[in-house]
Amino acid sequence: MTQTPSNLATLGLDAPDASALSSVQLLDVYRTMRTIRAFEDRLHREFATGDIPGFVHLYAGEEASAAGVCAHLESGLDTIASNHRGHGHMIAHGVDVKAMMAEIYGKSTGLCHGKGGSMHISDLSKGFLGANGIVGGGPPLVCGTALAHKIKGDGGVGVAFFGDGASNEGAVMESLNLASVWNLPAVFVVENNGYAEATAANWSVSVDNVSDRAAGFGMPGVIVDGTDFFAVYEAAGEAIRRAREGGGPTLLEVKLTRFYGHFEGDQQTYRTRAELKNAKANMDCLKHFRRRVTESGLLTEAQLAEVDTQTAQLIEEAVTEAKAAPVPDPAELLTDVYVTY
Amino acid sequence: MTQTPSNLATLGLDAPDASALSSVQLLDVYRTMRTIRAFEDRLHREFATGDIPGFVHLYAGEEASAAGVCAHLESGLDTIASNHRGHGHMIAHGVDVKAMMAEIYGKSTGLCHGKGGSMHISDLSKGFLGANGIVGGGPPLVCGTALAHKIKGDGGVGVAFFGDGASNEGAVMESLNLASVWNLPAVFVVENNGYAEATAANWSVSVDNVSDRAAGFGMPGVIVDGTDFFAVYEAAGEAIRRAREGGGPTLLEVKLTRFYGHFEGDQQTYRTRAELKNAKANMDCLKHFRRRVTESGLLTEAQLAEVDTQTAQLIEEAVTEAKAAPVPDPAELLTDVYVTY
Amino acid sequence: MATRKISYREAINEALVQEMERDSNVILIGTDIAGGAGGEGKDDAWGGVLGVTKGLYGKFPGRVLDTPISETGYMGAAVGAATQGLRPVAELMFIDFAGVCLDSMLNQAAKFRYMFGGTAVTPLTVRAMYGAGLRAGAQHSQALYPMFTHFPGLKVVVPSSPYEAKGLLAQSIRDDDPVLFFEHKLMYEVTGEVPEESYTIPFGKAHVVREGGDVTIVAIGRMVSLAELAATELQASGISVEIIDPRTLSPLDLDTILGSVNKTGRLVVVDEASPRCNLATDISAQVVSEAFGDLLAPVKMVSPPHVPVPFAASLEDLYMPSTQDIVNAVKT
Amino acid sequence: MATRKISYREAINEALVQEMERDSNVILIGTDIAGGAGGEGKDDAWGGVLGVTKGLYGKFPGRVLDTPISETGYMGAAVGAATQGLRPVAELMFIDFAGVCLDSMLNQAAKFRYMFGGTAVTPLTVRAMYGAGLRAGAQHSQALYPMFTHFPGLKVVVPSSPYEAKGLLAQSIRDDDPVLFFEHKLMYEVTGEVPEESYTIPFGKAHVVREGGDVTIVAIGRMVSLAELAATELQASGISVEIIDPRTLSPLDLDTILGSVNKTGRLVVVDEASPRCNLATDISAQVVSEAFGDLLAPVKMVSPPHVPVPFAASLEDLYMPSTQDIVNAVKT
Ligand SMILES: Cc1ncc(C[n+]2csc(CCOP(=O)(O)OP(=O)(O)O)c2C)c(N)n1
Ligand SMILES: Cc1ncc(C[n+]2csc(CCOP(=O)(O)OP(=O)(O)O)c2C)c(N)n1
Ligand SMILES: [Mg+2]
Ligand SMILES: [Mg+2]
Repeated sequence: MTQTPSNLATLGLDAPDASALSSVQLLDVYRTMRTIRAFEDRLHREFATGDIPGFVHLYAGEEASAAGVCAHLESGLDTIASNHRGHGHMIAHGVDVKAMMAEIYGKSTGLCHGKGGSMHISDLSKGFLGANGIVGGGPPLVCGTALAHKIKGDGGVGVAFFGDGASNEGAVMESLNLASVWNLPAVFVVENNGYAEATAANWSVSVDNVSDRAAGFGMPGVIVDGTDFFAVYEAAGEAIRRAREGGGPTLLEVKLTRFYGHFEGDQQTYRTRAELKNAKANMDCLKHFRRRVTESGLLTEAQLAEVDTQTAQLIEEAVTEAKAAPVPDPAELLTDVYVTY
Repeated sequence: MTQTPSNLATLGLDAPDASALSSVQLLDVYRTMRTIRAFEDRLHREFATGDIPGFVHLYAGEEASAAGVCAHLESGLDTIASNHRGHGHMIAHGVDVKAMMAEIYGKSTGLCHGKGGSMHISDLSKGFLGANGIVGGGPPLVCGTALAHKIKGDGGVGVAFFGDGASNEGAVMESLNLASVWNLPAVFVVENNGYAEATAANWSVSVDNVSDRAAGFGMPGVIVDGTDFFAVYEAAGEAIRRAREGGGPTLLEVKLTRFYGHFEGDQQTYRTRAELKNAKANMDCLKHFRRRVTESGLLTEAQLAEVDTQTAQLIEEAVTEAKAAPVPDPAELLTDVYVTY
Repeated sequence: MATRKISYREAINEALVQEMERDSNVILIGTDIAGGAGGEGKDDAWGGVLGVTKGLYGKFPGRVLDTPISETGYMGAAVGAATQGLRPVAELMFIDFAGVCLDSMLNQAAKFRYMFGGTAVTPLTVRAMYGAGLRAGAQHSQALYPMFTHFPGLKVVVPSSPYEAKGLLAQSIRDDDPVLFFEHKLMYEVTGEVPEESYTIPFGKAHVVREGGDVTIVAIGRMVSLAELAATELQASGISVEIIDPRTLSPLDLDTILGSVNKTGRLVVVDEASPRCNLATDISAQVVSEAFGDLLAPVKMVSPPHVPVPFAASLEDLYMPSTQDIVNAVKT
Repeated sequence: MATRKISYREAINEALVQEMERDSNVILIGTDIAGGAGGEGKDDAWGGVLGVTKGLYGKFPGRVLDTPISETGYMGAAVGAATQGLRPVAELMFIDFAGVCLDSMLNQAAKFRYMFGGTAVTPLTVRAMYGAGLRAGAQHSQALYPMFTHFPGLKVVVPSSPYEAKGLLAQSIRDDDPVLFFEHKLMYEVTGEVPEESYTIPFGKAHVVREGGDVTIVAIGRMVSLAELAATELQASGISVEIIDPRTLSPLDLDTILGSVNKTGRLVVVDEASPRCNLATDISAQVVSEAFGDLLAPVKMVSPPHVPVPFAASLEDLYMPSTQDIVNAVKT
């Protein structure tokens, strides 16, 4: 899986100062974001062919959030709970892209042997607790993984990714209070893409910013521009360092936009064409990153283009192999319900 | 039931200016608070004899909150959802004291025919949705009654009473957001008596005041001294008027103390003797009220003493009648599960 | 004269329209049952995640309420509103989400009338999608109606066709008790004859879908259509099947089932819910304790295995009870 | 040689102590399981609402965690911690409160292993009080274990004595799957012989409490003691009763029950849970479909009526299954 983006933390990215990132590191960041984009763009096309079963929620447009946060996490030590829109979080955390694709196709070679699907992809070996089909399901789980980090004293941090809509779930708000009361090494990343299904955050969230609620739970609330990898990288680095050092939880609000519908099939009539057009034209974190690193001369167009090619090839292989892979053995219907029964 | 405190709103108390209260009105306020105190003190003694079944949570010490809030509510129009510590809310809202006592004894003459008990006393004819054995159960219900007031345009307001401990339930926090998003005529009264069972609010609530959370839900958060009826009366009056006029919900935090244990039988070892002694000596809303109205010459000791006598007699009758009342007919076991089945 | 054919989805939408026209106290509450709140684009952009409530937002201004994603809050609100004379129809998008808001049904709506000594009336209808087959995975494919049937104070309705859906939903809304109304997510496209005028189907009255003399098959919701296919197949091999659709699980029309078993002497119960403590066991046990003497053979239960619902289509198809499973249960 | 007698409460407390001493990964989470957090008075002021966890806070610093009243948060946290190698024992004070935190059990803990293709291990134990008789009213007196038995992925344990409580709790904590452990609130004062040393009782192995030849009584939890009284009474009138305590409802030891019915030909199931879709119907139906030929008489089910639990002592006593109800079920 050499072309799979390696988990960025293994590159030792724990300095919140983005300007300290080397070109090697930046190239890896780019590979991560590009891989997510290519993965999602391809799924969008494949879903239209009817080959992909179930509900699929794409992360395209939100890449800088996953990349900027996961850059500070160590695979196998830190823990992550994701939501229904989890492909990007997994890829940024170094989960096997081909095994993810196979899972989405419901094949035996998938990370969950095809028994989970897009909404339940997980890789516990890497501390990735899985996508979650229950909105607000992740934050309570992260209170538990963070508690485990604290009790074991392993220096790990628990990170929960959830959306603006999820921020109105009692599960999320109870978790913020609990994490604060227990002073847990946790970071709550609310990816505010402006919508929960067809409902706008400016209607469903009774305050200007989700992060404005942090004060009510005795923790810092931070807002960051999710179209700017570097901004996310620094803000997340700071929150994660605080958590690691015993400083307690942070509510980090990443403002971003999603390029595709809530799930595949959504016509997005609740958004205007202009809004969508503007999002893709002016809120594309990949474009922003590309411009920044080339203009500053840190990376060349040629280097980036090579990554584009490699990434495209990886996704092509992932889809081809997923389609060719066998479906789960019928016996799998009855296995792995219990450890013993 | 002439001696039962009439619902104060019938006296036309809607001006938040407490100085406008006539002596007749003040005497009725006193009767309300005294009735609650006498009711709870007597239950404390009766429980010790073993005559009273189940869990009983006493409101003694918190009277000014119920009296100050309910003074602005109209029986049969406005709606109230209470919690497990609900006796005071009921009495202040004009619920029949003798029928309450009978219910607590599990008798057929009780408000719920003995099928509810202390934790489930209700009087829907008066808009009182009942005590609730589920912490945080009330606020969502009040979002519904307030929604009904709004849709019917009847000018009614929904009031939820809950505690500091309940404020950490997702049900309560979701309700605050929902009430704000729907702009409901609702008032959320959090009675912060410093403890949830044996756990101190300064530990379980991750911020200085529960009302500090109001900002995160786009509503005013107000703190008031629950040992001062007049302060509660004015603050509640303001919040209820705002709600009535379509101004939306308020989170009103009433700081007070409870004189007895969490429930009868609780030894309160989590509190120091000094703390309890101080509470009864210096945080008694009845003493404060009595001093204020006599010193200001609004009421005489004689008038108050007469109410004390009448109240004592009412409670004496209530207990005597409750003890003498018949238990529910065995047939009641199977009735009133459904309207039709 | 044949009545017109419409889909299960349209039948439910029509029942909502007619009840809202009939009674201004009927309101709808749910996440994105309209859609578009706060957005710059269209209002009523969704009409529900699968379009069941499409168009109602415009038809009934102020009576179709979208919500934040706060099931505990809005389901509780629906209960509270119901105690005040409104007749809320709350949508719980997937019944699986009962996990985040069960209290409103379990400890509030279901118990008010009894706890309050008969003084409460809570005319609440909860609509929810249930069932496997949409490749939606373990958290979006459960049946869960056995759990609600277990709770005293609730009524449980599972329509098996567009006709049943319209009439039973109208009755659910007019009913004065809290009702859980289960819609199978695979049936929205199923069409059938449905009268245009408003009508109700009473609770507690089973429907004899097909008469027969050799064996009684009790089937629930979507399983009724599978039982009909099985019956046709069995007819070919000379086995005459009687099919009973209970329509409502609570109350349950045991008499009709007992009457049929008295005639056939054989019982097969087909239930899509997980096998432990489900309706197959509930109905089988009640029949055995009431009519042991009528039974000529062991009661058979056709249910999925005791496992979560798998995602992969190949496994999910194996998971769901099939026509063949029913045929086998009857034959063996 | 007789072992010492201790109470059901002490047996549970002892199992917790011994498991926490044995394995440092065992932690306790619950509301006021210690008590006194933040207060000026004593720590460990409560040790649980009924004193079951008394003393553990002092014995195991940092491993007994009180919580805000946030069941969704802390039950979910217990699930998350379990996936990371800890063995949390979470207390849900009353099982009725599952209404506010069911998702953690229904959609998370129960499904991880299957959804994640066998890669997850979630050794969680949830302790909860269940049952009627304490005059606690409709929201604090339910059984609800049928609902958890219905969910694939969970194990359900209901101890019927101090001995069973200690051994089954130890096994629950050592078990690698999520377990719901039900403690009957009327039994905490019940005493019985309990070995001092640590021991476990395996899941899925029923206990034949009493041997007999005429009728098989399967009883659950507190109902076992009532069945024993009934058996003694029936013995007097010459009826020999075999009593089986399943101990665990999921997994269920059906073989032992079938073996007994094969011998007696008669089955009575006594279940304190509400009657629809409960264990009485579940066990009865399974026996009938597996051993119809062995039955000489209709299966009898002894359960409360389909109503919420009433508050008044007089009504609650009528509500609960009684020894007399069991005797009558056997005799008629
Ligand atoms: C408890 C629960 N309620 C509702 C849903 C249906 N649902 C799935 S995703 C979603 C919107 C989530 O919005 P947000 O949290 O903003 O995340 P986004 O989809 O925007 O990334 C909803 C309502 C669910 N899966 N679980
Ligand atoms: C959902 C739920 N969790 C826990 C309990 C147990 N319980 C009953 S009262 C109580 C404390 C409530 O504290 P607070 O809200 O401050 O009210 P107070 O008793 O102080 O008036 C608890 C934990 C419950 N009844 N319901
Ligand atoms: Mg969103
Ligand atoms: Mg309190």
